[in-house]
Parts: sequence; C-alpha cells; structure tokens
Amino acid sequence: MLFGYEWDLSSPLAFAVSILPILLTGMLVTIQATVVGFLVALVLGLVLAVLKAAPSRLIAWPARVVTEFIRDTPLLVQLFFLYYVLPEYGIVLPAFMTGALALGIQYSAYTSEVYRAGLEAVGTDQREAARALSFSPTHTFTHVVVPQAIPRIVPAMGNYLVSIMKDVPVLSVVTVLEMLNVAKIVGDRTFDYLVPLSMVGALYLIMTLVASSGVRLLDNWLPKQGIPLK
Amino acid sequence: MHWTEYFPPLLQGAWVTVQLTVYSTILGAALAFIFGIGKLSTNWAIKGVSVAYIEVFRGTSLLVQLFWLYFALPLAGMAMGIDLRLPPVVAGVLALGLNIGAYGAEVVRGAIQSVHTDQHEAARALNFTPRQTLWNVTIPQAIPEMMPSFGNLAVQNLKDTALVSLISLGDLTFRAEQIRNFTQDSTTIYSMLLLTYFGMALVLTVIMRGLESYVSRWRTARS
Amino acid sequence: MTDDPIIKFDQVVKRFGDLTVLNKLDFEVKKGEKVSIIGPSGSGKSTVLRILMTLEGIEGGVVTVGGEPLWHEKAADGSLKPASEAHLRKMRTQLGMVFQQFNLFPHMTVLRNITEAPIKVLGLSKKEAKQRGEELLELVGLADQAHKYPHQLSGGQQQRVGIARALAMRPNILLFDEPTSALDPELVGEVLNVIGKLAEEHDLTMLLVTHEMRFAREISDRVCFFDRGKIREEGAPEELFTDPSEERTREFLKAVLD
Amino acid sequence: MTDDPIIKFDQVVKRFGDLTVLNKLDFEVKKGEKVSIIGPSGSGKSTVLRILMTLEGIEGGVVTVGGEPLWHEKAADGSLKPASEAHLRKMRTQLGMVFQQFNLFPHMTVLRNITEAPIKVLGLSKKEAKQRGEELLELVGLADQAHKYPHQLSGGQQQRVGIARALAMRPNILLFDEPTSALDPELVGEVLNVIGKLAEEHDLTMLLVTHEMRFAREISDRVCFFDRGKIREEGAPEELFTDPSEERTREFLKAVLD
Amino acid sequence: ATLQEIQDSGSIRIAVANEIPYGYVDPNGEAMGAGPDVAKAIMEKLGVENIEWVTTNFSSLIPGLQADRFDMVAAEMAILPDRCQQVLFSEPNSSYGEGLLVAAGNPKDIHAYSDFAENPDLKVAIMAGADQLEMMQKLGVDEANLVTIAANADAISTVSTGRADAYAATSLTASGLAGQNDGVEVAGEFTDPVIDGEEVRSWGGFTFASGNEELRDAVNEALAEFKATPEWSETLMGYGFTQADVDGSGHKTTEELCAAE
Ligand SMILES: Nc1ncnc2c1ncn2[C@@H]1O[C@H](COP(=O)(O)OP(=O)(O)OP(=O)(O)O)[C@@H](O)[C@H]1O
Ligand SMILES: Nc1ncnc2c1ncn2[C@@H]1O[C@H](COP(=O)(O)OP(=O)(O)OP(=O)(O)O)[C@@H](O)[C@H]1O
Ligand SMILES: [Mg+2]
Ligand SMILES: [Mg+2]
Repeated sequence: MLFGYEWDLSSPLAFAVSILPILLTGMLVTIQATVVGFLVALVLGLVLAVLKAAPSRLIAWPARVVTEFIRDTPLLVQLFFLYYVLPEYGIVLPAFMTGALALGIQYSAYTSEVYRAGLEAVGTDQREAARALSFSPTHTFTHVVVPQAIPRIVPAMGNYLVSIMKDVPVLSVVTVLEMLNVAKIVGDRTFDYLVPLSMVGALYLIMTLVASSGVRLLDNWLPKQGIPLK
Repeated sequence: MHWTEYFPPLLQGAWVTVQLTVYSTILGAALAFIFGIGKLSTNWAIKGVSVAYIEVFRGTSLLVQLFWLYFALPLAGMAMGIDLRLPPVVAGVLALGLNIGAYGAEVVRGAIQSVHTDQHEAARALNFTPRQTLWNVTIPQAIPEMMPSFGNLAVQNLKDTALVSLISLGDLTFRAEQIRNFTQDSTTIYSMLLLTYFGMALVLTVIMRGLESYVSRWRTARS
Repeated sequence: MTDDPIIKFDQVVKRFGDLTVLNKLDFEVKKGEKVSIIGPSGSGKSTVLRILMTLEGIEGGVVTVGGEPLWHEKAADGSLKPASEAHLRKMRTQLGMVFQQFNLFPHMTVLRNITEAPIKVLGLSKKEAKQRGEELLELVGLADQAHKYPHQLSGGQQQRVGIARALAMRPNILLFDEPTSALDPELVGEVLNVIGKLAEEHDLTMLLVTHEMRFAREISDRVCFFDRGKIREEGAPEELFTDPSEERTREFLKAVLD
Repeated sequence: MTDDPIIKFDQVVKRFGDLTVLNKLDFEVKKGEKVSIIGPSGSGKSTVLRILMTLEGIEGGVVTVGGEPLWHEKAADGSLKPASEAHLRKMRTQLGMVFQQFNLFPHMTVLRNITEAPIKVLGLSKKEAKQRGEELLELVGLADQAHKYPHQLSGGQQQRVGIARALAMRPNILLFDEPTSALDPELVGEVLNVIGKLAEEHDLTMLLVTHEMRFAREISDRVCFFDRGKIREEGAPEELFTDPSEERTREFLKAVLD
Repeated sequence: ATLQEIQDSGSIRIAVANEIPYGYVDPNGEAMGAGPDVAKAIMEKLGVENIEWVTTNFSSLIPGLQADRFDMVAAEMAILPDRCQQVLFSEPNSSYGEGLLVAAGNPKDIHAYSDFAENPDLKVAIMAGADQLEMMQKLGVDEANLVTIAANADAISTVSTGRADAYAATSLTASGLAGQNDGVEVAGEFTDPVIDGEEVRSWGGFTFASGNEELRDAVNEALAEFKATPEWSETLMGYGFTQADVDGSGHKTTEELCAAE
C-alpha cells in the first residue's frame, strides 16, 4: 500500500491498473517541481543575463564564470550540495524546494543564454530608430526590444521546460516523491520493477509530448509579424 | 579523515567517470550516426525504427532509462527466458550512450540536411551511388557542422555520468558519497566534487574544440 | 529660407579607433535649406547625419543645432562641457531621420509605427496622434495601409512609412541617409516623389545623403561633395554638376553618371 | 562530327507542379557537335541539361542518348518502361556536367575532387587516377594548385577544376550550365579559354547554356534560341546573331547585346 | 554462481549496503562489519580465497541477487517472511533490537515508534527497502509522514536539519550514526516496538539467490562451526553487539522466521 492505494499483484495488467493512481500522485509532484524549477530558471537566468551584459567587467566576468561553472557541473552534485551543505550554514529548505532550486539554478545557465541571444538578435538598427524618435531607454527596452525578442525566446524556453521535466527524477535522491521515486518504492516493496518503471517511461512520453505540443501551440499563437527569426 | 585523504578514492572514481564518458560518448556517436542517417532513409521500416528510437529516448528521462535498464530489464528478460542481467557498467554505458545517441541523431540529421543539394547533384553527375554520395560527400561535409553540438552533448554526457552512482557504480559521485557517509564532511567533499567535474568539463571542451578544428581543417586552410 | 545657420559643424573631429573619419569639418546649413551630400563610399557622409541625430558622439570641435551646442552644454561658468543625456534628449526633438534600411518596428502596425513616438514622447493623446498619423499616411500615399504590418508592404511603401514616422515628431530638420539605395529600381521613384513633395511644400530644413544625382540636382538648394571626411566642393547643383571645379569631383561624377 | 544524333529529345514534356516548363520539345544534337543554348531566364535552358544529366525526370516523350532511351528501358515485349536506377547509372557514364556554381566538393583537395569519381566509380587505381588528374589540371592550367582546397582558389580557378572534374570521367558529351555567370567579370576569360580549347581540340559533343553571346558565336556549330520551353529559332551562329528571322529573337538579342 | 563454480574459481562476489556496523566498505575498499567479518571466516573454511566486495543501496540488495550481480549478501539483512519468498537466507548470524536517531537534545521528545502513529505531526525517516517500513505500517503510521532516504548516512543530515524528526533503524545503526555527529543522538528511554503482541527483534543472516541452495547449505555448515568458536562472539561484540544480541541469535531458526505470520 502506498498513499492509501493497495496494489493487486494477480496479473501484470491488474498490477499496472492498481498502481496508476499512485504513479499519478507522483506525476503531480513531477509537474509541480517542473513548474517551480522553470520559474526559478526564468528569473535567475534573467539575472545572470543582465549581469553578463553589464558594462563593468568586474560584474560581467564573474557572472560568466558562474554561468559556465553551473553549466559544466552535474545537476545531481549541485542538488547534493544544496541539500547537504546549505544546512551546515543554517539554511534548511524542504527537499522539494531544494530540488526545485537545484533545477532552477542548473537551467538558469541555459536560460541566460536564451535571453542574451534573444535580446542581441534585435539589431542596433532598431535601437537607433528608437533613439532617433527620442524614446527613453526604458521605453525602447520594453516596447521595441522585448516584444521582438519574445518570439525568439519562447520556443527555446519551451524546450528547456521539457528538459527540466525530464530531470525531475534526479530529485528522488533527496526523498522527493516524484514519479520515478514512487515507482521505485513500489518496486522495492513488490519486487516487481518492470511494470512500474515501464509505466513511468510511458507516462513520461505522454508528458513530454503534451508539453512539446503546448510549447508549439504557444509559439504559433505568438504574434511575430515580420520579425526576422533566426 | 583529513581532506587530503579524499584524493585517492576520488581519483579512482574520476577514472571510472572518464571511462564511462569515453565509452558512452563513443557509443552515443555511433548510435547518432546510425539513427540520424536512418531517419533520413526512404525505407519506411528503417525510418520508423529510427524515429521511434529518437522519440523514446528524447521523450523520457535519462534516470528512468537507467533504472529501467538496471532494475526492470532483468525482470523482462526473466519473463522471456533470456538472461538480460546487465552489470552496472554495461547498464550505465548503455543508458548514457542510448540517451546521448538520440540527441546526437537529431544533430546528425540536421547537419546532413544542411549539406546543399548542389553537392548531391554534382555527385550524381559524377555517377556516385547514393551510398558513395553519403559517405564521400555528404557526411564529410556534415561533420564540421555537427561538432559544436557534439561538444555540448559530450559535456552533457560527462555530467550525466553522475547519475550512474545511483546504480552503485563506483564513479566520482559514488566515491564522494561513500566518503561523506564516513565523514559527514559535506562542504569539503561536495566542493571538491563540483570543482573536479568543472575541471573535467573544461578539459573535455578543449578536446572537443581541438577535434572540431581537426575535422574542419579543409574549411580553414589558408593559401 | 533665412540666413541663420540652423546646423553648424565647427572644426568637428570624429574618430573610430585609429581611423579619423571627420577631420576638422566645417559645414553649415541654413534654416529651410535643402542640402544634398554626395561622395564616395566611406567618405563620412552617413557619419555627419549620425552625429546630428546623436547616434554618434564627436571627439573634437562643436556642433550647433538651432544656435545651441548639440554635443555640449554650457556650464555655469560659460564653458562647454559634454552634453548630458537630458540635453541630448531635448536637442533630438528638433531632428528626424529616415534610414537606408527603413528601420521600421516590425511588431507594430504602420499606424502605430507613426503614432508611438508622438504619444510616448510628445505626450499627444491617442486620438490626436492617430488623426495626425492618418494625415501623414495620406501625405505619403498610404492611407489605406494603416493597419498592415511592415513586412506586408513593399520596400518603397516601407520607406514612405519611415518618412511619415520621422515627420510625425514635427522636426525642424529632416535627415535622409540614402533613403532609396535599399530599394528595387522600380520602387525608387515613389519614394523620391514623396521627398520631392516635402521639399517643395514644406519649410523643413533637409539634409539628404544620396546617390541619385538627377534627383539631388532637382530638389537641392546646394550640393556638397564629400571626400575623405572633408567637403571638397560645394555649390548650387547646376554649377557643381555641370562644371565642377575640382578634379576629384569630376572623376566622381563621371564614375557615377556613367 | 557525324550525322548520327547523339542526343535526341522527342516530344519531351517536363512539368514542375502546374508549370509546364518543356512542352513537347523536339531537339537534336549530332555527335561531336557544339551547340549553344541561349534565351531568357526561366525559358527552360537549364532544365534541358538537367534532364540529360538525369537530375530531373520527364513527364512525357522520350529522350535518347547515343541511340538508347535515357529515361526509359526497353521491356521484354519491346515497349518502353520507366528507367531503373541501374539504367540511369549506365547512361550517365556518357555525360559530364559543369555547373554554374562550380559545385566542387569543398572538403577535398583539387586533385581529389578530380580523382575521387574515377577511383570510386570507374574503379581506376589511385596511381592511374592521380596521373590522369594531373594531366587534366595541366590542361586547365592548374597543375600547381593540385593540393589546395577549393575555397583557396578564385572563382575562375574553381570553375576550371569543375571542368577537369567532369572530363576525368571521360564523357562523350559535356554539358555546361552558364559556366561563367557566377564569376567576376575579370575571371570569365580564363574559363572561356579552357572551354574554347576543348571545343577546338576534342571530339566531345558539347552543349552549352550561356549568356556570353560573343563566345557562343565563336565556338558553336549551332545556336538554339529557347523561349518558354520551345526552340524558337536555331541556326548557324552567323545567321542567328546577324539576321534572326524571329521578332522574339531580335528583341532578346537586342536586350542582351546592349 | 553455484558453489561448484565459486570453489573452482576461488572467487565470490559479496554485497554490502554501507551500513555501519553490519556491513560496509571503508574508503580504501576494505570490507568491514559483522556480516563481512563472519563471511570472511566462512569463505576461508570453504576454501574461497578471493572475495570481490560490492557496495550497493540497501534496496538494491535483493534485486541485485536476483540479477546475479553478486552471489551473496553480507548485510545482516533481517530474515522476514516476505523476503524469504524472494531469496534464500542462511541461519541467523546476529540478532538486534530497534532504536531511534533524533536531533540532539531530542526536542520532540520521541521515545518509541508508536509515537509517530499517535502524533501525526511527527515525520520519521526510514531507509528505502528496510524492514522498519513494515513496522511503521503495522503500527498505523501515516504514509505521508514517512521520509524514505536512500542510505543510512543520509540520516544524520535528514534528522539534524529537521527534514524528519527521527530516523528509525536498528539500535546498532542508530548508535553508530549518533557517534559520528554532534547534531544527533540516540533517543533515550527507548521502548521497543510491540507488534502482533511481540517485542520486535530482528535476526540477520546471509542472503542468496533463490535456487542457490547448495551455496546456502555450505555457508550454513561453516557458519554453525564458526558460531561455536569464541572468535564469533568476539567479532560481533567488537562491532557493538551486546551479549543479549549474541545470545538472541540462537533463539530462532530461519525456518521459524520465514514461516512467521
Ligand atoms: N561604428 C563604426 N566603427 C568603425 N568604423 C566605422 C563605424 N562607422 C563607420 N565607420 C567607418 O567610417 C568611415 C565613414 O563611414 P560612413 O558610414 O560615414 O561613410 P559613408 O560616406 O556614409 O559611406 P557609404 O556611402 O558607404 O554609406 C568608413 O570608413 C567606415 O568604415
Ligand atoms: N525544382 C523546380 N521546382 C519548380 N520550378 C522549377 C524548378 N526548377 C526550375 N523551375 C522553373 O522552371 C522554369 C525553367 O527553369 P530553368 O532553370 O530551366 O530556366 P533557365 O532557362 O535555365 O533560366 P535561367 O537563365 O534563369 O537559369 C522556371 O520558371 C523555373 O522557375
Ligand atoms: Mg553611408
Ligand atoms: Mg538556368
């Protein structure tokens, strides 16, 4: 029994059906972790992107090193670091939050590049036109640069959302009860890993398919009249 | 345990990580070519298998794949009466290679498609067979195109090897965990771990860059 | 046209790294005057316009627009110090610019391209701005294209929107940087027509960098031949085109008129 | 030059979707003949060469090369059925093509560009192929460039490699699709020289699409004027260039010779 | 591998789960603990010279045996009816009682497993695959209050940071962990859990893949010999087992333990 659901080991099919609600409970956690992790990555990535673009080398250079460092070290190790080291300095986050934070940090290295590329793709000619019309720098940024950067940024961000989802199982090592962890526990208790793990694989295929289609829909829906992409 | 005593076990683990990375990257590259080319095949069966492989391994989580190979596959084998009990090293290399291969296949496909039709027409005019065209004309030109993405995938693969510690393979992360079990000295051990991975990634990046300039030397040759 | 110089370059120096593009340039434009700038590629023609539009700073000398220094401000003791962003903002409102590549905002409709700045910068009400925008579209012959996006228009139409957009800010001075050289030959005429109409009917001061010699001749009060960051020769179009006094000018004209 | 038609188009139809590019084209080339094809853009000139080189299929009619159908094979009962890839491979050995954009293999040295196909397709030994390749490079005046990569050469040199590469396969028929139109004007001469030399010294059948009227006149035995997928007029170069009988030909020649 | 194969090659693969003091491998790769030390003595008797030690997660021990990743487990795994259906057990080597690891000072005042059933605000950590899970379930602890960790060593961090209020493990494990870190201690005045009217005591033995009866029988024989020597009790007590634990080891047979319930 797990989360109040009994399993039925009489046949593989009965077993699969009986543990589906258990796995769905885990899937809910997977989705929550994906969403929170993604939001953290969006915010942190923007911060890194802004720092990397800072005119002062004293700011830009360390930001670049930090990004590279994050990008070149495994999520699992970063997660261990946050989970076991932060508490030594008095910062104790619940496992779920630690996991989402680790995902967000790891992916901020990637999203910061997406921001940079998106913003750089809006050419100087657009900034000059705005300057010739006396737009304030803020107005230029919010009304000229950002609207043109968004259609370039959204698809790339969408891909990372899907990647984050696929990395959530790593959080199982710090006791987060996401889908894989739940399946593993079911396996530990029934000694049948084949059914639960195969189901996780199939459910993942469905989730990524749905998420990718969602991203594509969003991308198609976004207005991008004449904005040169790529 | 003094922190300098962490080095010998960590180095042993790092060596395992290096081997895992090398083997699975090579396996991944081979799979990337097979299925990247397969996806472009006009034979629907080959194309179908390639698409299925790419979609399944890109659509599911690496850790799920790893656990499936390690925990579930032996049971599936048992049910079929085949011995599919893979040793951890094999399961690890296989999972990493299959995963990175699926991503690589898309890179290979994209690079092959980026070779201009002009080149195919020239090859046809010289009466190359489709296979000769692929191996003598298309692929040599596509390889430099692939290298930057392959470089990123190799680093990705290096990072992903950390996951094999979860199936008890004595890689770098596993060794670090072992030491932490003894000493509970999380700050030191994880800092060393992060730095080691960072260093390995930098070395790998340099190697991949070197490889890139080697395979694209015909592009950069100067008169 | 009066005799006050509305634009004045006084010993202006402009460098890009080691390259000195303008070397102590002196240059004046009177109020209401229409001046064409011609000259070989790289001679600094665009640079002059870009300095006026405050897209490029200067390294030496003084530029005045409407009697006030553009890139400098008068300090309390009467000396000149480099201009603040606020000063540049104020000065910029007197100028409008039409770009070679149009530089329209691709994510805004034609009408919004024209009304955005009047609303946000001049503080016009939406209604006012819209009305004015429509008048301007009428002027450039695009009244029926107001709700399209730039990429739905031909190059010539886009450039006419660019002109309307610059005019919407009611500048005293309008700068054109090769407004037709990115256009297919058959579309050049419609843009030149609009510029010609403006030159005739309005009291605007106009500064036009162009390779369209025939057109420059028609509309200009004065033509300046630039070469290596200096004005080599200037004068009424009839003189300069038919009987240039400098050898360099003659060569250039021969090359482009062939 | 004999009287056997080595190339024959018999009522050939070629469509791209709705667009009929060749509409029942009849066209013959005799063995050893040098034929130039001229005509306006889009008239189907390249399409004729591409069909011969088996880069494009046909929708109707029959093309024969050396008396054998190109895009068809004789079935057991004597009727024609669409050609198999093996048949096309066999037929292709008779033809060589020089492309407008050269289409050299950028990852191979000049010499390997020339020897690769003889080794892989004809089965020549490396030594033989290399010797032959060097002779051909001599012929096109590039003996000293054998070990460079294509991007290290000028356009004119690249195109001469293209010619050598096509010759290395010892074709009976050589097709040229605007071999000089991607070249800077000053490099056209060196390529035309090589083609001219080939035309004079070899018994090759040559089919040349070109905009170089003077050259076409010099080297061709016959010039065909294409318009909308048909041969509007053909004849000896002297006649066709000096006294075209068709109005359309006259217009075209006037436009290109101006 | 079969007994024959093992004796022919002189080499056996034995797994431990990195649990001090039952079975663990120090960073130099040297296996230690009650299980490994006894296993070494047994293998010597069986004439097997070379032992290849494998470290794995506790929850991977049984799957690992089934997948033939090792021949034997020397982790003092508790002999339970459920497990007997999956694998073979030797006769008990040791017996041990339960314990609780809590944060220093025991701020939540926890003294028994049943506390978690009575107070739903308390969270208790257990190791994946360990038998404490079954005890908690029988005591009626809510699933939501169980925190499943992957390894014993994670317990220190889990408990000292308050991610769980206690770690339920055997008394030996708990005291071993408590000795490693000042942030945690063994819960005092611990009341042994009573399940189905019986005080919980576990009996640990060596484990083999089902079908490998020969190896088990050979190990049983050697184990019985070894247990008759004073060396055996010294080995166990060297790792912190009490005289009661040592004596208790002989109170049940594997047959009884497997048939329980
Ligand atoms: N941002 C820049 N950085 C460096 N050099 C520049 C820059 N902008 C212009 N230059 C150089 O300054 C010189 C003058 O440029 P400018 O654009 O004013 O020439 P131009 O007369 O407008 O030429 P064209 O007819 O080609 O537009 C050129 O040599 C150009 O390369
Ligand atoms: N692959 C294709 N798909 C669709 N239409 C094509 C294709 N190739 C050629 N066409 C069309 O067929 C017509 C004839 O093309 P072709 O290239 O033979 O003309 P051409 O006489 O060689 O012209 P040019 O002088 O411009 O090279 C043109 O209208 C062209 O647009
Ligand atoms: Mg310019
Ligand atoms: Mg053509």
